[in-house]
Amino acid sequence: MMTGFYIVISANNLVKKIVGLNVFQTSVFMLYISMGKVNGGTAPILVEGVTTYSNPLPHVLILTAIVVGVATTSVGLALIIRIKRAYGTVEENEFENQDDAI
Amino acid sequence: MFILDIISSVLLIAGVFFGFSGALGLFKFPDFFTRMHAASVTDSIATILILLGLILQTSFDINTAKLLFILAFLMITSPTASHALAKSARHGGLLTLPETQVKQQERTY
Amino acid sequence: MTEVYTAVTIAILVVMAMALARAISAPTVYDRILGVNMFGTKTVLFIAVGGYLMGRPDFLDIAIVYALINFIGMVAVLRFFEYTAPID
Amino acid sequence: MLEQHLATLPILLPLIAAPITLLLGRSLFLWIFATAISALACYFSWQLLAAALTESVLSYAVGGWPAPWGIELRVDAANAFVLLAVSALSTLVLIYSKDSIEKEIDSSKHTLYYTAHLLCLAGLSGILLTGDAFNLFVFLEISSLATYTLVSLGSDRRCLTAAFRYLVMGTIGATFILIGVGMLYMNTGTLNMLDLANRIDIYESNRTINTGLAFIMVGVSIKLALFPLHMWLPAAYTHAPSAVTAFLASTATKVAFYVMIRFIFTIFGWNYVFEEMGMDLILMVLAIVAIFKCSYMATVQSNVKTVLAYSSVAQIGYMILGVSLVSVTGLMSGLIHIFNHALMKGALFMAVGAVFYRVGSVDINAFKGLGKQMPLTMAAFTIAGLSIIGVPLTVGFVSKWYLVTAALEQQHWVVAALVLAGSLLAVVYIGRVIEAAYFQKPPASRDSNQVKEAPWLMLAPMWALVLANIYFGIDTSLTTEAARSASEWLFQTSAIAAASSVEVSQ
Amino acid sequence: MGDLIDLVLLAMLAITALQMIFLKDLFAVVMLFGIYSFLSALIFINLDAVDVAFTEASVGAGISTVLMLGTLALTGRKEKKSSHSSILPLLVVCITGAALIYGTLDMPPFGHPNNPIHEHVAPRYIEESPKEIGLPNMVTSVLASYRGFDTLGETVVVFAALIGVLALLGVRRQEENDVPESGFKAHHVLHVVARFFIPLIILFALYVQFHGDFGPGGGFQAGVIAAAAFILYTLVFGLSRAFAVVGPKFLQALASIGVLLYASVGFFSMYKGGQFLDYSKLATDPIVGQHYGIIIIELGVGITVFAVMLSIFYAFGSQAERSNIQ
Repeated sequence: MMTGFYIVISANNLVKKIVGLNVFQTSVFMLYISMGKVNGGTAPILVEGVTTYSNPLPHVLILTAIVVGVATTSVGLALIIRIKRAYGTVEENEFENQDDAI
Repeated sequence: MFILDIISSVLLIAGVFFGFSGALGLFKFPDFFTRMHAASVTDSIATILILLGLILQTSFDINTAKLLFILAFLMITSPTASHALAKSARHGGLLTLPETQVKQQERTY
Repeated sequence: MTEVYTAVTIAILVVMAMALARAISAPTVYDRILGVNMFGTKTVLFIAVGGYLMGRPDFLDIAIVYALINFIGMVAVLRFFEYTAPID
Repeated sequence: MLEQHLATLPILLPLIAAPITLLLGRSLFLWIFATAISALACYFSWQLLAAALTESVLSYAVGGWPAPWGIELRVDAANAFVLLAVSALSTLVLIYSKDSIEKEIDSSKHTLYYTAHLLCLAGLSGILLTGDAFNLFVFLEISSLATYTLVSLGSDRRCLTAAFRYLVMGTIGATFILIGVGMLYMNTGTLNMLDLANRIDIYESNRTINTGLAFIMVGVSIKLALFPLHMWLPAAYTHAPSAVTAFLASTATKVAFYVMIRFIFTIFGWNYVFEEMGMDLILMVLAIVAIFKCSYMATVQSNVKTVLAYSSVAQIGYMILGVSLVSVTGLMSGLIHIFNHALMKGALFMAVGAVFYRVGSVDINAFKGLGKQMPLTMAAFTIAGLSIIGVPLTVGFVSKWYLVTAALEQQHWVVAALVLAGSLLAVVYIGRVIEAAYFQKPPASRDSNQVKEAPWLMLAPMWALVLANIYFGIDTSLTTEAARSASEWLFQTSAIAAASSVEVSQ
Repeated sequence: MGDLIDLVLLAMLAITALQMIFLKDLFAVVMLFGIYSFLSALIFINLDAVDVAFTEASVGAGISTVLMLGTLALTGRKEKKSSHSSILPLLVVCITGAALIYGTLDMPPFGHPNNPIHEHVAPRYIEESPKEIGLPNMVTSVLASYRGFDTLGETVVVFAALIGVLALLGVRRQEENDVPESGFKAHHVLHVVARFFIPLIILFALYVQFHGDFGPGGGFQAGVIAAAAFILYTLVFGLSRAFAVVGPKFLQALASIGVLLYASVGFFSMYKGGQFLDYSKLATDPIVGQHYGIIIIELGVGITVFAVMLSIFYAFGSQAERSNIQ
């Protein structure tokens, strides 16, 4: 999980930042899913003869969160394309040199 | 049922063997095209064997259909992908080992 | 039968690990793609066998999705090379 | 029938209107439609506030499922009060934006502007009203995505990098909130806020819950632009289109502030957060540093929008300071300041937008001599500026008054003195602009015929806000009453939750 | 056994993620991200979250990777050497990591059936939802009915993403289409295969859409898979031919309609005297009503997700083609 976070903060390249953001989020999803697991349980789809199911609620939450994540990713990538066209670079320190007024 | 079990076990294990040898080939072969050959051929055979082995375990319901669908899908897409990849690699200027050697010899002359 | 499934699952896992290793440390870009592709197909098989191992074979849908996504990813990668020079 | 569903309407109206605006596509009609929807939402939130003040709590179970299983909307005095401010500001900004975006946004993107604005409004209302911790995350993301879009619509290319930075920071913040909520959920098994509050108290000093609290606090602080995490805000506010800045500055951070209050008071309980975790001290120090550092930053900027953006960060410091005093008066001053700051910052940014509309620049040099050329706009700017400083008879004075009173109640003499000192810095940065506008000659290069008063559609909402500034500065009964009942209610529920948990644990 | 597989997968995951930090070739990073996504989906399956795995595989590994590749095609593949120091980020990460580890100290034991999470709210979903809603897939029941408001919000998030991408990139106008550009012209094999498979994929998407009540799947997954079919078409045959099949304006309308369809179910139940999104009021028998409601809102979700994903891809694709022409 921390790897993704590290990539987000430290990466100079914007695309890599977005990748890192995704990695970070995916690991949070894993945190959620792991707490929904019940030992000896099975996927929460009703089958005859099975009484122990894993908790469906985290699954629902993460389903939502994944879709939210991809929405953010697509907007971020679209921003990167525009930045590339406006500045000619996607390296963070390069465009800071161009516009020091930020 | 017992015989079916044995047959499918044999198929599964054979499939895994091929898959493993393919992965080994990925490391051992000298140039890209031979590596690719190793990977794609064994990939196909491993897929066929393993999925057949699983099909034998089903009781011919929707799962059989799904497995068959996966089989058909992989059988067609995997070689297609390999073909396209090889073509692209060729266009990209990658050479086979003999060709590379020839080129090196030319350069040394 | 469970033992066979277990053995096969583990073996596929090993193959996956090898493909992953290839994808991580590849000599050329194409090798990397090859590794990724192989990883994808092996994952499909892994899910199929794993579904039987866990006794819930009705999850083959996911395997289909994997196969599909793998193929589309492959085509997208190749299409990508039309825009950028693939050789380092 | 409408009364029954009152709680959903402020969220649902803009939510439904957004796709419809995308389908419509004609600009003038769109503007009327979007404004009407926003005005309706404002009307309903007024009704909600009235209902909340009489009945204290309204609960609405979405989908007909009772609370811990389904999602619940909870309306109380506090969130209805903030909601009213948000939707009123949104309406005024929409009226204002007709002319403003004409100048600053490419005409092919007007539809998208209105859609994104409505989505943002829907998201903010959702954050305010929801009673479910995860639902809050979803609405947070709706409003954030719409905000990134709005910021990136600016005409300067720097708006892109600003939006990108905002996106990265915002997503990290949201993910932190997600981690925190996950940790709470893990230990309690519920996501409903009230239910969470009841069940958290059972575990007195659980390390996972403490960490969850920390993650949520950091995440919210990013969204809130609390001092060390404010870096995205000045850039985003400076380069966004003026109408967008006016809307965001007066609503987005306020809503984040409300979220923080909600987590502190409703979920964790103030005695837990402040007494056991010592959060009040951290917040107080950060708030004071924020006030001084950012007020100072504001005095050295040359871009007036940046000046106001830094001033916003400083004002957030005042709000946090109010909360960190841990008293009804302190919390009340924070809540009043949400409302008041929305009024004054909205007016200020609108005035700056009007200047941009006529002059084409918001550099401080461009303001020279505008006192004569755009008298109404600059008068509005001046009054709102005085309000920021905290001159009596304006709303700024009211919130500062309560803040100082709260500080004195707690014997925090130093804090009270620092608040007053912070106001002096505000005098400097607002004074610079006013001085340029009234006491300096316009630059010779500017064609004085072109620069005339802003169009009335821009002036009207601006002056509405300015008059509200004065009105609520003189007649403080409405705001103080709402804020007082809201803050008393928040303290009470905290106490009730604590008491009920004692019963449960026995 | 399950734990062993989990551990191996987790180890592979960690290696992949670590490798991503050090690689400078962004193309490789994106490829590894695809693998990372696949691996995490595998872990999700192992933890019984089949629906989540479904979504992660199609969204994370599919759509995200394709979009990232599209971005890379425009921005270049190499990451330059960074000049600023990496000590501060490392410090922040260490603090956060330490906080997380500290937080895990009091975490309830993994997989224990008596954890609070399994005792408070969830049992009702597991025990009652088959009776109250009548669907075997509890995830779908919870998603669509108990927490239907979340799902509405999520659909709107997707819609907001569309607004964002359109505002940033726009879609190329039709009249610029004069430059002939049609994907892999030379790849006949790909053409044939794609033509053969695309109908099958759409069929599969429909199956996922309507089978989501009983097995893994539902509106999101179906929407993404259908979008994937068209993305494949676009990749193989080129953008202009794809525009002829499904135009971008039509897609935008479709995205709006999906959201409206979802919301209209909610309003209809209000009209029938229930709360917002109370499907029980849709028919005389509450269970039948729930069923109707879930089918319709899943359809709305599917339509929106399909339209948005494809529109976003179009927007990226037309950018790529424009830069290619120049």
